[in-house]
Amino acid sequence: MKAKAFNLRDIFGDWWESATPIQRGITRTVVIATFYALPFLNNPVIDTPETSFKSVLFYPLVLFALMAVGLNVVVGKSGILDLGYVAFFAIGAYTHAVMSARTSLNFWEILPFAMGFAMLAGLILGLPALRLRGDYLAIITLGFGEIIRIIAINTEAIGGAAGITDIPGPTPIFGFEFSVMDPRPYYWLTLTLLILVIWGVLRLSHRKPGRAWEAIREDEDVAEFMGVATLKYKLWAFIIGGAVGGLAGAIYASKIRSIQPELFTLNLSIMILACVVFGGMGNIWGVILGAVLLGYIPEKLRFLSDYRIIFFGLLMVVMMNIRPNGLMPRKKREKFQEKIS
Amino acid sequence: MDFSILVTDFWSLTIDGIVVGAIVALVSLGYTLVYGVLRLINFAHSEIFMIGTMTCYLVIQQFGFTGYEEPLPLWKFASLFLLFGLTAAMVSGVAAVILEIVAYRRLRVLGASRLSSLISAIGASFFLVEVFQKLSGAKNLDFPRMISKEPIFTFSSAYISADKILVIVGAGIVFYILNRIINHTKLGLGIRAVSQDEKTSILMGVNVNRIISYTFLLGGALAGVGSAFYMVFYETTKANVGFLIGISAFTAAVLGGIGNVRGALVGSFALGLFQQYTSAVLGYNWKDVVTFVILVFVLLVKPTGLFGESLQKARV
Amino acid sequence: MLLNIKDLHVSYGKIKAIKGISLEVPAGEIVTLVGANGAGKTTLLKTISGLLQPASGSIEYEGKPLSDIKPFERVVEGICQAPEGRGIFPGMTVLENLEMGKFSRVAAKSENAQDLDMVYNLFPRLKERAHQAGGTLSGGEQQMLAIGRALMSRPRLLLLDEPSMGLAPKFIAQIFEIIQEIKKQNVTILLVEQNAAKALTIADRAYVLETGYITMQGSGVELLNDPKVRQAYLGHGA
Amino acid sequence: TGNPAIYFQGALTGPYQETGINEANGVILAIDKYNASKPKVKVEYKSIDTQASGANSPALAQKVVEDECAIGVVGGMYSGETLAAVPIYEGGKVPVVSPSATNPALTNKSAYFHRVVGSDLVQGPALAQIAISLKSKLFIVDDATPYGKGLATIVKKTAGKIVVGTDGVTEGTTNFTSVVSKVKASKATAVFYGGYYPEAAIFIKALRDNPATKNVKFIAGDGVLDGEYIKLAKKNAEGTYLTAPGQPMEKVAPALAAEYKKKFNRVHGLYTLEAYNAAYVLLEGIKAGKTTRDALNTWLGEAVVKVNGTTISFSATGDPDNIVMNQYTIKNGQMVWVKRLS
Amino acid sequence: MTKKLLEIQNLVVKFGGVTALNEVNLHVNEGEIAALIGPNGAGKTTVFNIVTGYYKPVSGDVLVDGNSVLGLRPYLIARMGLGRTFQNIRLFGDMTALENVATAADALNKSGLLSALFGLGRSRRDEKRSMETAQSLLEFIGLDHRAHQMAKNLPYGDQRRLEIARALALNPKVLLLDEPAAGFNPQEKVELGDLILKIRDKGYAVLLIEHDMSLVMKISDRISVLDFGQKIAEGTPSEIQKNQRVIDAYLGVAEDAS
Ligand SMILES: Nc1ncnc2c1ncn2[C@@H]1O[C@H](COP(=O)(O)OP(=O)(O)OP(=O)(O)O)[C@@H](O)[C@H]1O
Ligand SMILES: Nc1ncnc2c1ncn2[C@@H]1O[C@H](COP(=O)(O)OP(=O)(O)OP(=O)(O)O)[C@@H](O)[C@H]1O
Ligand SMILES: [Mg+2]
Ligand SMILES: [Mg+2]
Repeated sequence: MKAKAFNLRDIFGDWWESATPIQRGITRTVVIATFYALPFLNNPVIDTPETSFKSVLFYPLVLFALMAVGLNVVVGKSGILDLGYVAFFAIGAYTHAVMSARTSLNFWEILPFAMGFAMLAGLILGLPALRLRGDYLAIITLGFGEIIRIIAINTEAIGGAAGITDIPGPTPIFGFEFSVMDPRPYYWLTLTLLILVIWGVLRLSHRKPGRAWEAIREDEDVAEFMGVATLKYKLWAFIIGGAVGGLAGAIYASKIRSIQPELFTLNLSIMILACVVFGGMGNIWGVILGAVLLGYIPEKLRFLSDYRIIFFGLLMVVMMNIRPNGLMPRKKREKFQEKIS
Repeated sequence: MDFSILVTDFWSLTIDGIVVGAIVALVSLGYTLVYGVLRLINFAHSEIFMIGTMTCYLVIQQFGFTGYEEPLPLWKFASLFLLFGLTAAMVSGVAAVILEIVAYRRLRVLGASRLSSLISAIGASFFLVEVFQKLSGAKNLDFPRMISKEPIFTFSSAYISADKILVIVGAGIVFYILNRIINHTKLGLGIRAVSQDEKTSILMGVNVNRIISYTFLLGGALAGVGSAFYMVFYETTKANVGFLIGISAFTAAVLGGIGNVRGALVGSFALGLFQQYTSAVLGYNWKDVVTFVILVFVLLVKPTGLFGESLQKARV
Repeated sequence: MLLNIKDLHVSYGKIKAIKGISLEVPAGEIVTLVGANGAGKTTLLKTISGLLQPASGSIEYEGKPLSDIKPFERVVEGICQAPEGRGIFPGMTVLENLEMGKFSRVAAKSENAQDLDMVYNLFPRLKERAHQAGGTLSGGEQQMLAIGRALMSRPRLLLLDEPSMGLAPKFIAQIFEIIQEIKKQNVTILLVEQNAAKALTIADRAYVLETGYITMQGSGVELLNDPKVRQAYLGHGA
Repeated sequence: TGNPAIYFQGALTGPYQETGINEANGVILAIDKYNASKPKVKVEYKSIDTQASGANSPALAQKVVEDECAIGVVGGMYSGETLAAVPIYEGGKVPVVSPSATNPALTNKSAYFHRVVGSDLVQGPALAQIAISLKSKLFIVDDATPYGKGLATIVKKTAGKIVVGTDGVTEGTTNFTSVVSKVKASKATAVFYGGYYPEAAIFIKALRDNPATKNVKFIAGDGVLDGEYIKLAKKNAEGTYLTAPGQPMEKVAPALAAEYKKKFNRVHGLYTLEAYNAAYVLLEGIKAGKTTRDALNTWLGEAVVKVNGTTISFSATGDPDNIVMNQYTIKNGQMVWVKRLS
Repeated sequence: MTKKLLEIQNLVVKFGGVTALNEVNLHVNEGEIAALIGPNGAGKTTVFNIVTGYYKPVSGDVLVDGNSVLGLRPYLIARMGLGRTFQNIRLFGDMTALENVATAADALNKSGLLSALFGLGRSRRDEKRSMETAQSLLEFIGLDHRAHQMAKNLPYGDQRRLEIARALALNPKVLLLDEPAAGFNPQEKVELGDLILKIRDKGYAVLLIEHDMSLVMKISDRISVLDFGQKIAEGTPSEIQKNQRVIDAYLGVAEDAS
């Protein structure tokens, strides 16, 4: 029998495996309920001193988490470096902004379009992926992100550099009013969608698509020899990542009510990528942890004012050095069995 | 769209494109060298360049040469240029080596994913930009004019001035020296060996750490030299000066085939010229769009760039 | 004694691969190591060449503790390995790969040409393919390249990890002749082989490794005739 | 709870901190003077540092709204960050008086938004008018920011036929060689630059260094009107045609300018006076007993406040009734007020 | 007449100036173990790389069960019935043994990403099938106790066998094995021979590349010999052993196949 290291992850993992469905259900409910209750659990320990905590919960925290989970499908699962994720976010935001002004559709009706256009963009971006690999693909994605922004700046029909203002918020749903004033309904909405997306991604991860992505990440050639339609799954990764990005963008636009191209810079792509890697590429919980921390830390540090980003950058270097594979890396729990001969 | 400008101003655009390309190339080489050895996009390389520009600025300040407008006599300029150029090369080179030790080495030894190093690099980049933001008071720093920009002679539509000659000739000399170093010392072979198989390199007696340090030193020094040319040509810098030129340089490296020194050179000049032409015809803002479209097409035809090793599809 | 290993322990994290090995390699001899998969043979060679750090125990090379010599400097001291998995630089040509063998040596041009000739004589195939990328060679060709490259460094102690793997039968016979030839040039050889019959035949001294321990040792012929060895490693009586 | 507070919104750090700090100090000066006058209710100064980015401002504005003491905001400094924050202030019913956000899109946005300067709809035509009066062939360049591009669009519209070419660069660029080539090819005699001073300084140098464009007239808006522009462009800055909706503080309120210098040990900047005035208007309301957000806002709708030689009152859209536009130039390395345009 | 499950006709392959295969004809019959031998660099692995669609030949044709697969992408060819192993082990290192095999088993499932996401019955059935196939294959090759270990952490011999199981998960018409015995000691080679026979008895045809003559001679039904890209001989093991050309080019001395 191999010796087992003491680590929380295994302890929790073992417990989870041995837990009854009821115990699992209770745990799930408690955890999820805690997250929904966060806007009420504001206390000096978790409060952000210079910014509204409720507001921070929505942006960046939960929105970063949503985007990070989407980007993780591309970067973490299938191992494709995407430096232009902000493009999907922008497409989602602009779709909502433009369609709500030009059509009589409301936010909820526009959402599918926002995701759809972002998926289409994912498909287009994914096409060069059919031939390119590694960092060559990375620069294409980077370029894509920049192109979307430059096009937005130079297209007067969508507001040009000044962007679009007077974007309506979501119409009330299930008795929830979405006022600019109160970020909480937006937080709850995004959290709900995040849970749905997590559910979907986990489902995919545990089934054929998840294995296909992993195989592509491990060895694309061999995956193909083993019957994996690598091109199709790479495209799907872009499409799903795009859809989630588009979703996040639409919600963001509906909350901030006015968007400009300058909100969608390379920096945001990099930030989300950092969330993914910092948290632990490929592990959805790690990625969420990464997003929460990287969203939260700069806000918490706001009192440092000028020194905030200095400290933040330092923290990234130090943390990566301490935990090179991220805070909660993807790691299969191996089970050792004695051979019964 | 106005193509006539391509005819009327062809040579002026071309000369400027070569100058821009030369500066970009010096930065681009750093990306390619480091990529060659570590397969890592050294995201903080643009900050190494920025440190170079800051060094030039500080050196000049030390000498009290601030703000004058009268060009210096040639010998004085030449010795000053050598002074701040070499200092910048040194400081940038050393900064790059330190960066490698602080931000990448441990990750490499532990065999972490390349993306982890990328994030560490991004952190380092944030850190450096903000520190210099703080030090410079977030201002544009201004470099004195030391060399006349009056045209020495005209060539068709192009005005050739001393600073342009300096950049083109100076960069040419640097490229020649680099070529000697890469092709006629063991460093070049060592760099390639380490990039392909670190473990076996050790078995062949390659001091991997030293090769990597030298690579960073070389890449950093080249960026430092580039920063000196940049300062003479553009006469200004600021904490985030590296961002735009960094992206151009990285794009150029990829266009040429990242990891390949010749590729970075060709890619940079191609990019410099191409962007100059497209921004004249279509407008400055569209140049990046067109650049990326072209890049996509080049890569679709040659998936590893113009000079990239076609090893992406290794045999099974 | 060229190489003297005492009570060596090596592990991968928590997994102990070598659990106390003592072994001697006299200068100018061929010492063969046989053992089943996972016995720790490769681990031992990697520890000697410095890719792995011993957990405890000592290795002495020419009377000096090897731990004083950095891994990459061991080539200069004459230790060279043709590693398991061959370790070909895939993007370098055959010629460049061979030149890598001389990386740590400053040698005259004529000396280089001489060594190159020697390798090309042993493996004419490599000469034909001098400018082909190493990564596109066939398995056996890569094996030849790995051995040839190790010879380029003019080693005093040559570590060979399964040199016959992937080679055609006719060539296997040749490879063992080559190994004996190399020995004649005063090179000491530590040979790891699955092809135990041949490897023991040419061995001056041999060890059997099992799950991290040395279980048997003796001259090559002694082990070759040992019934247990015959049963377990020579495929007789199975 | 505690004393009512006036917030300043703008960049206190980052690339735009110079302008931001000069505005913030203007607000501080106004509040300190008010508090020193022994009023019934003292007012506290607070600030949020947006770094002039719309990505930061909503969450920070939210904090203002949640602060029960906050009864008014002076800000935001630039249009982008203000656009993003105004819906939130509107929701929280916090009256806002901006000293320097000039984007026309802000008008009519909210019943709580006011500004003390005229929008680009005033500045743009004024700039175009300068170009026209110079009988020039005009080449227009912008920097793709909401401010720069917005202003350039208006200039282009009003300048009409005299426009011989346009180009757009990006903020942060240093390479103007291709733009200069285009200017040269268009045979323009004047160039308008919509953007901020750092790039303008590099641009004007590039123009002056090229014999073909050496003598073109250089026209720009308030984004370029900054001491730093002169420092960076040096003698090339001489003769630049500049406009600003702001007043020259040293001319209009020399005493206050001196006081500023003494208090903060630095020279006031563009919009210091406007920030002071904006704060002053809010403080007048508080003095009049309007110590709730709503009361103060209603009061702003009707108020007519005289300060530093101008009279401030707001139209229904929140724009100032009394719009000033001034022309400046650079002479002997100094920023010089030329004339009042409106 | 026996069915030819894999047939290679007049195959010509060139790399730059080198002709790797020249007018080669080969076939694998239903239910047989065919072996492909030849000196190093003769072109054996190249045959595998061509039939699985990784490289394109200059001319010639490849038929799987009578259908040409030329120009098809590798994954389609794999699904049509060719499963292979690699000369240098190439497993999905960070996936468990079970997942390695299940990934290949997935290829035969029709259900795609959307049905996996929305949980249609078919996807659930397919998932079950993949897992069961993988599990039973691991049992078949004796690796069930390793099912939940990461592939990269398995001992060498187990890795080689896991590759075989993964290829079998494609339920191939022909199983292509590239030097499966490399690095094995004689004892292990014998066990491997038994395994391959067992695979044949399960109904899979096998095309085996191997340099170990004792193994090849013992288990093959038919042997083809390549030299310098050319087929120089074909026949039963005993015929091949006596063939002078084969002895000269490849065997050296006639081996005894005990
Ligand atoms: N990187 C590694 N991480 C963990 N364990 C390892 C690693 N490499 C080898 N091992 C383990 O160490 C032991 C010895 O392995 P080693 O490779 O030295 O065996 P070997 O005798 O060379 O076998 P083979 O004949 O397969 O080459 C084995 O149990 C193996 O599983
Ligand atoms: N991609 C390639 N580029 C260039 N040459 C190649 C390529 N692939 C194979 N070759 C050459 O084709 C010849 C046949 O190679 P192949 O791998 O098929 O040999 P093999 O019969 O499998 O040999 P071995 O028994 O050594 O594995 C070799 O000489 C090899 O160098
Ligand atoms: Mg071994
Ligand atoms: Mg082969």
